[in-house]
Amino acid sequence: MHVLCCGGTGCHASASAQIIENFKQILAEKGLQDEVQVVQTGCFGFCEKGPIVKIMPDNTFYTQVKPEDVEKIVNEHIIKGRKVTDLLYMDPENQEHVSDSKHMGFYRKQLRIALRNCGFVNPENIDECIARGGYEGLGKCLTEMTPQQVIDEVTKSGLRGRGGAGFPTGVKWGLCAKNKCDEMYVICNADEGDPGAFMDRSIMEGDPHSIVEAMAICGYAIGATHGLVYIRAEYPLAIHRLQVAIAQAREYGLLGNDIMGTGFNFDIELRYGAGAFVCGEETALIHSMEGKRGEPTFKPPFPAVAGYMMKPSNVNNVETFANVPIIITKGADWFQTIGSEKSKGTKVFALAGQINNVGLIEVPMGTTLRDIIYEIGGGIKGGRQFKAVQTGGPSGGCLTTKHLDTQIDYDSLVAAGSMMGSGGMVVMDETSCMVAIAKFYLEFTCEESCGKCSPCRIGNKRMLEILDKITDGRGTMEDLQELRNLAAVIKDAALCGLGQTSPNPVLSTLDNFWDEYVEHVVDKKCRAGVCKKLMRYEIDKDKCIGCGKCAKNCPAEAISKTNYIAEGHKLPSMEIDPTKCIKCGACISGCKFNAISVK
Amino acid sequence: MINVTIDNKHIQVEPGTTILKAARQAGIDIPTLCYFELAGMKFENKPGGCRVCVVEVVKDFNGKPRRNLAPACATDCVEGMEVLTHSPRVINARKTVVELILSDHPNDCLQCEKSGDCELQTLAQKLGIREIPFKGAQSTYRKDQTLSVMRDVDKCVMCRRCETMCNTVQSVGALSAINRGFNAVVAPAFEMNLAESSCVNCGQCVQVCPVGALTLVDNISDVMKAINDPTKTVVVQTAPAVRVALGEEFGMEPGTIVTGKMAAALRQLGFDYVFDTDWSADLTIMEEGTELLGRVKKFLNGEKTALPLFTSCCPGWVSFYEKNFPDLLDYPSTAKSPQQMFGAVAKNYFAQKIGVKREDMVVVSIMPCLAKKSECARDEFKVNGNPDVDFSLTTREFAHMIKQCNIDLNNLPEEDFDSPLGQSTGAAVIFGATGGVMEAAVRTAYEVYTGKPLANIDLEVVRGLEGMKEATVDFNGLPVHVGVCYGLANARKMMEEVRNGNPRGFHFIEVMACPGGCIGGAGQPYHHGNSDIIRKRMEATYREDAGKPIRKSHENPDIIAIYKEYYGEPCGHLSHEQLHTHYFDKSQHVEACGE
Amino acid sequence: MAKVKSLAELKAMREKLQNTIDTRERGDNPEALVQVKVAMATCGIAAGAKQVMEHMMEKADELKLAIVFTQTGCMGYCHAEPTIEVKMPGKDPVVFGHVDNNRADEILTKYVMNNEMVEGIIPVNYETIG
Amino acid sequence: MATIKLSESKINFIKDVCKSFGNKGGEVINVLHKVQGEFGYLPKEVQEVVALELNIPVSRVYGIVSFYSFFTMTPKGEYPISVCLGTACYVRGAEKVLDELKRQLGIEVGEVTPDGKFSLTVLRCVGACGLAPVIEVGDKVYGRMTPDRVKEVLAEYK
Repeated sequence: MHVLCCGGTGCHASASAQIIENFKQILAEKGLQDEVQVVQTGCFGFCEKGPIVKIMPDNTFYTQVKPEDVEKIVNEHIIKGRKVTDLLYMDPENQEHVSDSKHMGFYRKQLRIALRNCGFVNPENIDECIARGGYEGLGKCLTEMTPQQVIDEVTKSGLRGRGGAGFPTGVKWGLCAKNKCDEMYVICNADEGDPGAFMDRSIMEGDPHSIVEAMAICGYAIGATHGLVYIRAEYPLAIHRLQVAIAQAREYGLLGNDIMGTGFNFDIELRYGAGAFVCGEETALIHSMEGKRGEPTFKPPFPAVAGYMMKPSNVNNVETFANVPIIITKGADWFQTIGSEKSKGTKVFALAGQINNVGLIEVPMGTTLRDIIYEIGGGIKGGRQFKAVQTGGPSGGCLTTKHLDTQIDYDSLVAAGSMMGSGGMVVMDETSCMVAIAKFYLEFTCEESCGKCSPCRIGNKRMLEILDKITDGRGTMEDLQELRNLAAVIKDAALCGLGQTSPNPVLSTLDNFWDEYVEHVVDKKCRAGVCKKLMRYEIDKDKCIGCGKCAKNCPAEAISKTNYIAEGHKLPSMEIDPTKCIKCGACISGCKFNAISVK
Repeated sequence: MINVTIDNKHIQVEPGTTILKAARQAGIDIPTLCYFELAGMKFENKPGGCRVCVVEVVKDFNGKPRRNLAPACATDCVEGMEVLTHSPRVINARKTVVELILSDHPNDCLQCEKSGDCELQTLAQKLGIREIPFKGAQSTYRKDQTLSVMRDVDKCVMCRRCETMCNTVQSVGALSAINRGFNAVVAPAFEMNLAESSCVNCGQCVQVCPVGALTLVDNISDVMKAINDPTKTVVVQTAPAVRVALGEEFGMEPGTIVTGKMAAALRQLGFDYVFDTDWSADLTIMEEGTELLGRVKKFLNGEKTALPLFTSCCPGWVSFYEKNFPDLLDYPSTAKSPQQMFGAVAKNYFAQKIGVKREDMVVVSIMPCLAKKSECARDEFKVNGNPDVDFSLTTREFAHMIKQCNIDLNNLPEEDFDSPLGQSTGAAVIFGATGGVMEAAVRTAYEVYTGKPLANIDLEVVRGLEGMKEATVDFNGLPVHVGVCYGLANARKMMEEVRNGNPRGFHFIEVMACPGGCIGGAGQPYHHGNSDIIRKRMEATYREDAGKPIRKSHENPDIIAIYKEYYGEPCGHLSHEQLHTHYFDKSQHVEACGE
Repeated sequence: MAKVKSLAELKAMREKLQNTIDTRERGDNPEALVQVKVAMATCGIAAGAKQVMEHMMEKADELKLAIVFTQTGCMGYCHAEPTIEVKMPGKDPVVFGHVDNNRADEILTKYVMNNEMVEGIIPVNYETIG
Repeated sequence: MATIKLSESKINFIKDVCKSFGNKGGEVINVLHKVQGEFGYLPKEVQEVVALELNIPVSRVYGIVSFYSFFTMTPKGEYPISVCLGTACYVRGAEKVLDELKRQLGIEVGEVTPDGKFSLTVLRCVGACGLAPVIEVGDKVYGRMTPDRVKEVLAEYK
């Protein structure tokens, strides 16, 4: 028998160490130390109800366990085999205690559909993929469904594009299929460029066959025989695994001519991106594949009419494709049961930033931010205060505590001033300055703007300059006004999706963290201590013992001795010359006496 | 037809009409900046990049308002669409966009060559911009110039018109957008000097640039200095296309013919001899026509010869084939262009005749062209370093000179050109329009070859603004197959065809680099994309031709006289020496070197 | 490899493959065959998953343990890379995080050989559509 | 237009690559990937030969090279160092790591150390956000970087 005790940060803070200690002690007292092993585990992600204790092999899940409960668990559960009911997890819906953790709602917070094979199969072995039902969706399409039925099924499933704006996938396929001609293309957008998002990479690395299969399904549905994957050159492993998958599929006759004896031909080629975020926009992506600068063009014409080589083309992103085979095999009706009213299925998020369980998660649409951050993500690192969560990368916005109970789907995120984007989710705590975060994203957009349209090329640069002024302590209230006007115009008048969404990080922080902007402008203060020009390093004369380590660490020779010797100290204390200080923080990290602080 | 409502005006438009064009139909002028069209010449630049023409679509195809503002130039009308072109939201966006563009612009309007002709300036004025609320970094690039084109890309607004011209229309490929974001700009590869690139100095980038980023190299002061130098005899020649466009600079209707006023103005400016390039155009026909007949006869005799013969009057075109078709250098006519023939005649025959030393004569040309500035500087057109043509001015520079010298062109009495290099025929006049050289050559070649008068001298099939034309002319039983094109991309297609064995069997092909021929030249008054202006200049050209008493080059009495007196016969020994040239391989080569 | 000729053939193949994989998992000697999956996506490899896998294979040989090692994609626990999943015959798989060579040895000697739990288990907290 | 001078082996390599892509202008990005993969960077002469072989203007090749951040015209150091400045890395202090690298190497972003050993670039997200902040030295990824670890990482290559 095993006792698993959560050692995650949250539980650790609430005495899990003491609980383990108690278990060990009491089990030893009862002479059970050889039969029952106590282990500390990683975070269960259920910190809200921590500390957690799980008894194996019967999967009993105790929540909010206190050190003094240990004796009862040992006596009742371990010795007598009776579960301690009042410590069991209580289902909030029916107010019943759940004893087997497999039946807990908590475990259904995450549902892996797009990631269904990631971490299960060997991505370089097509047999394992077939053993898990790979290519059965394609087989079903080719033998039991007409192309129109495939389009209808995908449309009915309610699947929407996972790359950003959430256009209904089936409708997109249908639009392309209408322009039937000899040469059509299925394009997989694998140019995952959102900083902080890596789900597409993970899918390609973990389950490349699902992409190959889905592209062939799409080809069958719209009448295309050519598939192209536009993939970032920065993803060598994903490229390798896709190449292996394509070669294996060809060998098995699942790509190439006369697939599964049905007369359907389809093959896939890879095209490499070259480091331009804007190429995630489909028209820019197509231009890049054609060997041009990746500049977007105005839509219409849509790629469905005039895409790659001016031929009808259908562009979907990796995660969208990953959902397709399972929709075919399990049916649109099944898929529809998952998710929220207007957004069906699940979404993969790359959970990153100041959160304990950084990782790749997949949740049904409609899951709240709170569930993701506190139940799956294990809460904020170091027990600090949650401040904001950024979704949608440079096109998205920063949401705050008041949005924690928002059910995430395409529409609710847009309503909250952010967007789904490709699924980056970066959690921030009080050490992040929201003005600096807005600036960070704008720097990104400025660097990645293609330069074609004036609002994005010049407008974003001007916004960045205003933000520079503000973080340097030179901002005025008029600047904030100008920032809002510029943001509105860029949103309204820019050419492509990148430009139109680029002001979102600024607008959302202006909306949700107005006070912080005003503090920077009026009080010349950065509460997070991030904006260097607004900071002042000071040495507490009475704490300083005059060891001089800070002066040694200081690269700017800004620290010198004073004449003041504090009571009980032998050496004179140090002081910082604010005119020389470059605010690098080297002095603080070296001070063992907590004598230096940032004001 | 589909129904749309723009600013509450209901109109019906053809499917595929953009909001911009529909609005213009309804009498609503939506401002544009990057958008540029030469209707009828298949040139359209609509990157949808400047965002000046944005409008609010309050009702889209789905009955709902469109989320973002739509670029009028690139958005097609759909049934039932409702559009506002001046709602507060539109005006604010449009003004902000122009303010943003101005915030990255030097704003040195008073000194800018483009002042008064600048589309950005006009726009700022129209929108009533009084201050630029954004202060920030401005892009700076080094200035660069060829002998014809000046680049000051600090002023570039990234409309991409020049890039489209240089690549799509001319297939020269000297210019491309480079870098990205705020640093994006149009430039030659590696930001090298334009002069070292594949640029052929056609200058069409200058003709379409909405601002002062691309301008011409101004030679006015050089010419003024020569005029005011008492030791110099200054001879001027004016190209055929100048007389049908110059008037525009003085408020006259496009297509007004100002030949007589132009001659008078030149005299007032102080030129010692006012001659006409039309005269040397007649001479060109004599040389080129003879060369053509020579090659055709050789061909008919089964001898090896280079057919088709390409015209070589257009220096942009000459530069283009030297850089791109080094294997076909035998095909173009060796006859010099009219400008250079004039220069050669002036500094040899005429200088001798009036007893002026070559070094003391300055030949100035007034041209519709920027490439002529580079042509006259070519080494092979110099004798001991002294060029046959010293300075080439454009129509625009000429207009500036007239204004500078307080000459009232509108009220100037008409005067004639001087003799002996002043008299010309209708065949020379039409050199200015696409197909003109061909028509003029046919008028002469036909009669010389057949010995019979040409029944109908108006060769209508090669006239008009079509980019590529072909026709067969019956030379008394010999079908002569001719082709005419303008725009170097069209010329490239023709050259590639010839390289592939000339399957259409052309004997003679006329090539002009600029849209519509010289009348659409880069040195002409800015047409701002109004191809009607070019059409009117063309009509004026043919009007002038029709009104001439003599319309065939070989009937020009001064031409007949000079052969009798000086050159002997076309393509004779002396004319080969003075009136013909040769071409050089100027293509790029790879050379292997050590590691 | 002969090409798959029909959907029926694909389905037959799936069954056959499932059986072989199952047998591989159960083995002839269910007490002895263990399956170890190593998460080898970019994150995992960057955190050292490859070396850990190589080390574990050597160690397993040394200990004469019959273990099937396979690489797999991202399990999602980026915070705990490198991660491996150990599936003992007849038991639910267990995921271990932050596996370095020492912990790999510990997992083999304690969990695999003696069914003793090792610190640092990552609780699996998702459902997967199979 | 000037004559392009390049070593014969390089010319032949470029010609072979272009040929393998059918000398098609539309393949220029693929060609540039291969060529940069071989030479480490794309100097002017190389772009000129690519343009000639693919029969496209060199201005277009340069327009592409200067557009995409993956392409570079400056040679890299023996050990090119890239610091990820993606969001996840940024909020976990990547800038401090970058500052420390700059300080220890004595170069700015985009530069190469005088001995040609290291070059420093920044990039946006290598997709290893779980290990943030991340740096790459050559192909090797170093996760969970701190300014303190910079010295130790650099020492591996000295």
